[in-house]
Amino acid sequence: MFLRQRESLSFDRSVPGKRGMDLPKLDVPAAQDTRPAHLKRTGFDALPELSEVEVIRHFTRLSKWNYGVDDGIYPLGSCTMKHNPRLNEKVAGLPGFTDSHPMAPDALVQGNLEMLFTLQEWLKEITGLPGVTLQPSAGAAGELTGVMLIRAYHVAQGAKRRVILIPDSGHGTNPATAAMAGYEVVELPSRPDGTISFEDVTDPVNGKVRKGLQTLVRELGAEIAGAMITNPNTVGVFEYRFKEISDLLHSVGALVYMDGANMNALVGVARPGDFGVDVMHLNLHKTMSTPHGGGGPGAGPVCCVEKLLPFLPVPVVMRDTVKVGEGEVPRHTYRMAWNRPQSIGKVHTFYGNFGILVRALTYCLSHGSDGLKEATLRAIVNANYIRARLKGAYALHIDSPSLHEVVFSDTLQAKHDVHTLDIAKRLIDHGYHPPTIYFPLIVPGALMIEPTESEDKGELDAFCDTMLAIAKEAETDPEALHQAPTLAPLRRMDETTAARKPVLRWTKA
Amino acid sequence: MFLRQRESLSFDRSVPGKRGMDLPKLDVPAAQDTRPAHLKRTGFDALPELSEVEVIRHFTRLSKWNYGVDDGIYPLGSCTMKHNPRLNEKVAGLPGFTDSHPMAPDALVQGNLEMLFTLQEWLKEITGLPGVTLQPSAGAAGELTGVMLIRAYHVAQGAKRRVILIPDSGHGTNPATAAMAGYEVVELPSRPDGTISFEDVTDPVNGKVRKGLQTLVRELGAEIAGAMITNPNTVGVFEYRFKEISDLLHSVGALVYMDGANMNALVGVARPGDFGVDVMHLNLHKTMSTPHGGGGPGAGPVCCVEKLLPFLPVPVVMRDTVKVGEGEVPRHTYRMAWNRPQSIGKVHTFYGNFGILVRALTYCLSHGSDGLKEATLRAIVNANYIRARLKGAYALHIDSPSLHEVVFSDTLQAKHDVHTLDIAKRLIDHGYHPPTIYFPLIVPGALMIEPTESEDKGELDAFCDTMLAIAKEAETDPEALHQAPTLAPLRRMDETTAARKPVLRWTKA
Amino acid sequence: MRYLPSSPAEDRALLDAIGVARAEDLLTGIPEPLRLKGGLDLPLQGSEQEVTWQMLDLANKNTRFCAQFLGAGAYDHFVPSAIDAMVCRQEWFTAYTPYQPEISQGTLQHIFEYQTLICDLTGLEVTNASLYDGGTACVETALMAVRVAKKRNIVLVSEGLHPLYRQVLKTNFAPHDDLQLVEVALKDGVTDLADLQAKLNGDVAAVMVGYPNFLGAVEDLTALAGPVHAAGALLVSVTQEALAFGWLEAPGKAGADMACGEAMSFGNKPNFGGPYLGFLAVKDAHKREIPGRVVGQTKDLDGRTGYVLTLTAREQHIRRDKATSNICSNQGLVALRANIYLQLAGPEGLKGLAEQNVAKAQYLRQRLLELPDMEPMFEAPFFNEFVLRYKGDMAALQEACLAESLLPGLDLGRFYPEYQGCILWCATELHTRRMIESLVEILARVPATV
Amino acid sequence: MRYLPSSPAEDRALLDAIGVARAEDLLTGIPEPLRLKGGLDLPLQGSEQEVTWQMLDLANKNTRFCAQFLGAGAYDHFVPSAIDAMVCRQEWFTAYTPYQPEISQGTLQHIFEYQTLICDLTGLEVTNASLYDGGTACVETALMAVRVAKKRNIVLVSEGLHPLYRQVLKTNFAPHDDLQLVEVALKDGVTDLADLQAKLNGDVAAVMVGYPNFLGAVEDLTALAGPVHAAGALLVSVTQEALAFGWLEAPGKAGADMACGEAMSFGNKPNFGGPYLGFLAVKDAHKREIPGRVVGQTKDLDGRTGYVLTLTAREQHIRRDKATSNICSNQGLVALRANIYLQLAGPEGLKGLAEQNVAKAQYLRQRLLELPDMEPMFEAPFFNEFVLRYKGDMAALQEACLAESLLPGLDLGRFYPEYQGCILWCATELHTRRMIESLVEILARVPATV
Ligand SMILES: Cc1ncc(COP(=O)(O)O)c(C=O)c1O
Ligand SMILES: Cc1ncc(COP(=O)(O)O)c(C=O)c1O
Repeated sequence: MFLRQRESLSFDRSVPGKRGMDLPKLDVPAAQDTRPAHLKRTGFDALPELSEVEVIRHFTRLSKWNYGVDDGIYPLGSCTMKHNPRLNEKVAGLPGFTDSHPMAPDALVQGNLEMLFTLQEWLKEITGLPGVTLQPSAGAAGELTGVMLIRAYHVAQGAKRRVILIPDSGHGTNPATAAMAGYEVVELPSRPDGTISFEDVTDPVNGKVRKGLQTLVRELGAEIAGAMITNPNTVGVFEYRFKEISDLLHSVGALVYMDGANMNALVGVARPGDFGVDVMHLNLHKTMSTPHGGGGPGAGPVCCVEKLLPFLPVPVVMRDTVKVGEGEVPRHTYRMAWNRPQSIGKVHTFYGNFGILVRALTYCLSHGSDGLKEATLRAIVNANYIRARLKGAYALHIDSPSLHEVVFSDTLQAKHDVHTLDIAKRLIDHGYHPPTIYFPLIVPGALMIEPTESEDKGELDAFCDTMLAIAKEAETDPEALHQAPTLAPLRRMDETTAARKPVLRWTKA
Repeated sequence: MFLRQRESLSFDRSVPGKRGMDLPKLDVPAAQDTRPAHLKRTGFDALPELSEVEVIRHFTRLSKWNYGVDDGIYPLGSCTMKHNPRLNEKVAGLPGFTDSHPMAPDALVQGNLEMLFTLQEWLKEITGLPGVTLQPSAGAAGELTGVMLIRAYHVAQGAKRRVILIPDSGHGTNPATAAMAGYEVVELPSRPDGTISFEDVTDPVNGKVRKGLQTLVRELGAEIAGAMITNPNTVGVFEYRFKEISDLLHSVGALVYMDGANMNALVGVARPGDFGVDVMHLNLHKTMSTPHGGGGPGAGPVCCVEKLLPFLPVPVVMRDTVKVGEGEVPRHTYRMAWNRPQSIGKVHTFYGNFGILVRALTYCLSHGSDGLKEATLRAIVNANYIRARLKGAYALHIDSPSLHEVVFSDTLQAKHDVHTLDIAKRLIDHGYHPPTIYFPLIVPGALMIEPTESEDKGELDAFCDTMLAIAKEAETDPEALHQAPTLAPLRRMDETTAARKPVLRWTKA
Repeated sequence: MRYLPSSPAEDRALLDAIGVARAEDLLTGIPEPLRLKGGLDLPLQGSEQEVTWQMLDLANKNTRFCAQFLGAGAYDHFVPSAIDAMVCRQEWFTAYTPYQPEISQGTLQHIFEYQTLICDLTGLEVTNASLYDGGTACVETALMAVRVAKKRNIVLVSEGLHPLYRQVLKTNFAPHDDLQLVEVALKDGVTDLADLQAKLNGDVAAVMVGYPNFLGAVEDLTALAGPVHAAGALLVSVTQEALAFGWLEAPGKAGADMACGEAMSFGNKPNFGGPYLGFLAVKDAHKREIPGRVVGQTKDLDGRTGYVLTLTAREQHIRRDKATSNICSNQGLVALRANIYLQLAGPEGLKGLAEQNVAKAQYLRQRLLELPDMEPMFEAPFFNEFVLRYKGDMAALQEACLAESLLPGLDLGRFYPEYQGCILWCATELHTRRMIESLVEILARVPATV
Repeated sequence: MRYLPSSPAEDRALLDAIGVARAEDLLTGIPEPLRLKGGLDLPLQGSEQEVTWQMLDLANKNTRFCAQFLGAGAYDHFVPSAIDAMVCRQEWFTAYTPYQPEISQGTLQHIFEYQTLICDLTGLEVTNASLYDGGTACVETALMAVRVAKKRNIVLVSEGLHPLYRQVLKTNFAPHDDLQLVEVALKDGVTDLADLQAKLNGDVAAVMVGYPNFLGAVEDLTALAGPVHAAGALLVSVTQEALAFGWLEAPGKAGADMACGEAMSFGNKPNFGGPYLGFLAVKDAHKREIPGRVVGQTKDLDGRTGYVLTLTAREQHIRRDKATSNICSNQGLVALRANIYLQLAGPEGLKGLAEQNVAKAQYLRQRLLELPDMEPMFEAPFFNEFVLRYKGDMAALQEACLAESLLPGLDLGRFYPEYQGCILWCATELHTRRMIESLVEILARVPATV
């Protein structure tokens, strides 16, 4: 609507002599040029010359080719696209926060330290775990921090161990993290119900036997540093034998890492600290609604059990209580503790994505214990409603009880040569963002739908109606689906050429 | 793009039990019900029940059916749709301004008073007139204030007089204002060049003679309270005999009001105080780029000559200079002067659209004297470029030199039964907002185009190319133009039924 | 300059296409002697950083308060963050009046919703897209009443109407030698029925009363409607604190024929008095006399529902000197704020907020009355404002409050000589018990009456 | 609760359609013993007003300054208002990673533009969609260098690299028993060439130096490139103050093989250290080893140009434990801020701003050196930071500054025992001559050395 054509690259619209930024008058003597001749800036090849008008228009027009959570349901499974309250944005922009300098002495940033401490307290209570670091910038960074904690613990015990177990349903960040932390990854097979298999599993196609948890624990024993388990797992199902799994791992001295990307299904309902988790991360950009920003920034705090406390990254935010007179309310001061000899060190230059943490605390205070639980339950109800409405029309490859998301497969449509990608692209034509597709890998042609608690019945019904219409269309007019999207600004993209002959930046023609 | 369908009225989406606002916990005793029974609120028929999520989505989606200045050129003539700097919005939102109370004693709002005083000084220098009131909320309110000043002046001289002269090219607010101020309107005819006719004019169609300025002044003499003259006029042409006009009016004791809606063509280039204007208004939402807000708020300050000062609305913002020691910078304090016996009184409850005035001063400070003049010149260049490019394809009913806007007529297209409305609607299909149409009334099928200084050559060319394509299309495919718009969310609207059987609010079905 | 997009080379190309050497050559239409010689005597352009600092400096020169107990037509309520977040979308705040409906359905549908809500709140049938503010809304309403009532030329105005609204009325009635504004006295804080009766006659077009009035008191519209209607006049209810509609019956249902006033309370800060939101609502029978823009629902060529500006035959751009008003630009964006605010609040939110305002004001009054120097004045029910007589030294009270960053209520002596020594206090949902308690503590310490 | 849209009746309808009585019945997948008994021991929900006040209260507990002379990896620059105004459009800030290109061209094209600009600034050919921050960017770059250099297992790190970046490097190298981080000493404020030569050998994969370094000094990349390349290692330039790219030659043109660092200076406030913007740029030959998301240009079925995430075969969601990194979410919105900032600034703005920074820092240094207790330390050219030795009492200096709401530079003793008593000062375009003069005046009054 009201979009004339594609918005060209700003480099192609640069005109010499335009400027979008005026400089203040210089009120001190001009700079002396102290640079060696060969380090003088020679110029720029791309930096465009534009006025403010054109920059504003460029980014306004470009924005219109995006879809955001205020456009409607954004059912990306595992990504938890909730309502992003504007209050959180406003609070994060308070100058008291934004102007504060990370190198300022503790006494001058007491508000920040109290903010961090308070958020830590909320996360501890929510996870049931006594240790927290807010430093990791995202889920993957949290995973890495967590696995490094595991490693530091084992090293302190005398041996770093060699292996991390990860279910085949796990997110790609899990094995990548384990590798970055110097571990070898051994895959745990899933059962048909999507949960981790204790027993060995024989591949129905090639007959290959994949060792189950029991075998692996027995065979690898003290080689196992830990396991990284997503719970609820990426099929939206609670690992109902979690306690047994953790007991088994603990029995060989291994630790249990929980990928908490799906923690929004558990907040107020179950606490990882209560079922054997030693260390986990939370994605505040999922569970606590901090905005995704078109890719980030997020925040991936790590929570852990008592015995991992000494290894937490520095600095650790501490509260000291100032003793006051009898009957008076105690006063608190806050400080950063840097001197922690067993710490793994720093995992972020400063203290993590502070502005995101501010938003997360604002979310917590707005919801409170009652609202947090309510949000969890409603997210689960919404997912199950979609499941109830679409079951039948789409195949449920795994039929275990869904929590906050439901994963369908394209097997029913595949009969008409219609596949997950076609369904996803057709949704775009109807004005919906598609779900997560082809993940988890254990579900063929996965369509992973997570509505979150932010959708009401009206929006859920509209989405389901569309999905059902597409299922019907798959039978009656599969070609329409192969051609989709046709109403979007672009049709399907040539991703192969993009990867084979990559053009990764603009260059002067 | 990404719009599923029309956004329904929120009343139709209301669901009992939803809420978009939580109340703070009440920390005082609950209210005692002191209302008489018949004044207790019985309820609401329309107020919808929605969550914050839905309210945000509603207003986000609705916004997408609008066109704004960041979407591209917005060439509404006379409306001066300039770039709206975000700095001005930010400054107007500073809590020091927004939290300040209009009934607070002067000593507590010195910043506001200095702001108002400073803006007054800028407007005085820009118009060359020594008096200013910032109270009027818009151009029309400024006109009314101005004409009431004229009336108060005449009353003080002994007789309020009876008539206000207004050219037939004038904006509707001019005669409407004169009537609201208790005056009779006598119309001044225009010459073929668009300016006010000194001589009588014979209508070529019906042969009726319309009296020119000279005749009217001679005949009405001391009955004339004043004239309201737009300059540059609504055809974008400077009234080149302005000085003579004002001399003539002054000779019978009448005053000259200038409608300054087009002052953006004069800022830094010519000053009304220098050519005989006694009183005028400025539309800060045009000349000073304050945003139009989909209809308002604007600000219509009035500037006037010395002899009208005593009549200005109360309060008047004054500066007192505090004497300090030799060589020191003098300190200033500011106050509101209320006790002005000859004042016409108040024209706004408080001090006008303060937040808009803040934006206007920010605009002034950003541009400075050099930038203000540069903006004027570029606006004039842009209008003349469009004129040069479209001349030939569209008829210039009036060929006088254009300043900031150019008015075409549809006479060339009318031969193909294509009219101004068709051209306007076709522009929508191309993704442009149409120009002002059918105004001024003295140009048949007027297309009044004002690009402002905010457009660069690229945007001007794109617009002109489209206009030229439409002119061609008028010859080759007039029906396409009659059908336009076809790419907008709606086709042409049934305005007749809307007015005959008005539906002015939603009612429960 | 960052806002001026053309580059020197582009400028050259434009001038060449026009066929002039310099931009100044395009000024030929302006006679040489009328052109400005030399430049404007004003500072040169400023960078964004410099201008930000200059304006911040001004904003910081205003005194900041922990709590303001001042209302008097400008109410400090909590503004939900969603409002600024929506309004700052350029599609909303930069658009012009929706002259071209096909490209302005956002604004048009919003106004239609806003009109619906104003009608709902006031219990009347027709309203417009907004007026400038409370004072000018009174003017438009009074003038409309005179048009509607035909031949009648007197408008009675209760002294309980906001004194500044009355000043604006006076200014705008002055040019009309044929019209008369007559004030009706107060008694016990509300319009004096006896004085009203005395002044009602066959020339009275309308009677305007505050609801609640400037002193915070709830006028009994129903009781007033009797004599007013009996005299053949229209009863106009004027509301300066629109949040009261969450607590008080809609004026249209309580006996008023017209309702007008100020709705800044819906989503705005005090903002030193503007931009605010004037409103006016009338009965269906009077709709063709209403001033200002009005949006109506209709269909497009394909039968799809949409919205347009309508009843334009009333307006100045069509009817010129016969128009119902000269108003053109209005307060559109402030109406959008109100629309969003009301949709967020919903019926429960609005009622709940209104009740909290009453509770806070009642508590404030009760606590202030514990002070020996404070005395009650009126017994009429009040919404979030009320008057107390202060026997102490007004200047000392003022000073004591300011020293603790509290802004006290309004010294009524400024507008009502008879209420010299009285203070108009206001409390809203923004006033915590603690703030109220600190106020009382501070006042308790003010030196006793001399 | 205002964020939870379903009404009770809708909830009922949903549960009925699912076929359960209560939402809790859907928790059957969670074994009963693992469920939380009782609720969370946390406060109940808060209204927007209450939460705003709570958070405002926290924000206000931080000390505010008139001027901060502290940089050290977090620079306070002016942020044009256009940035917040754009970023707050929901289409930008709420969107997810652009997995579905047809519905995410806005984000994709922005990233492509951002990549172009990072390449332009660094003089290198390939970059990614962002990394977390300066410290983690160093980690990714060091690990990438090791992958690229094959078989070489040592990374030399100049002590001029930000001490916290070095700590992050250390943390992340710890798990890799096969890799070694070795520090290279400083001399006269820049990397000691002799020490570097001594430590270079056939096992060295890369050498990382600050440009400018933590002490503000400009390292001579070209001079360093000689020995580094001679030893077959890669030279990595690490920039913690990206505005310096407006003044200093692009590292890729000055001899560096890779450039990484922190670009928070482009459109962000200090924000207590995050979210910031890590970047990394490399040569084309190394592109398939780069970590993180990368956007490429391509065509759609109709041949129209568009953008997609590409080279995904490197990434964790495809390659799992063989991926070039585990990074998934990055700092997208901060990259958008940088993109807008750079497009507003343009070449002239960026150079001009950089020169103003140099001018302010030179002036600050000159004025500080007028104080008897201040002594110069290094002679290397510097951008907007420099080190002086302070012979006075550091605590007294700190106290004197704070009393006047000025935040002094960094006490280097915290990170460099050898520079005990030295201060790292910073000045940017935000420091006016007056601020600098007040600082000097205040320092002049600090009690003399004991
Ligand atoms: C299950 C799971 N684990 C880990 C991650 C990685 O989180 P982040 O993107 O915050 O690094 C994701 C994100 O999509 C995820 O879904
Ligand atoms: C020439 C002219 N005069 C007066 C006005 C009225 O100004 P406002 O809408 O600010 O009341 C306008 C507005 O369009 C105008 O163009």
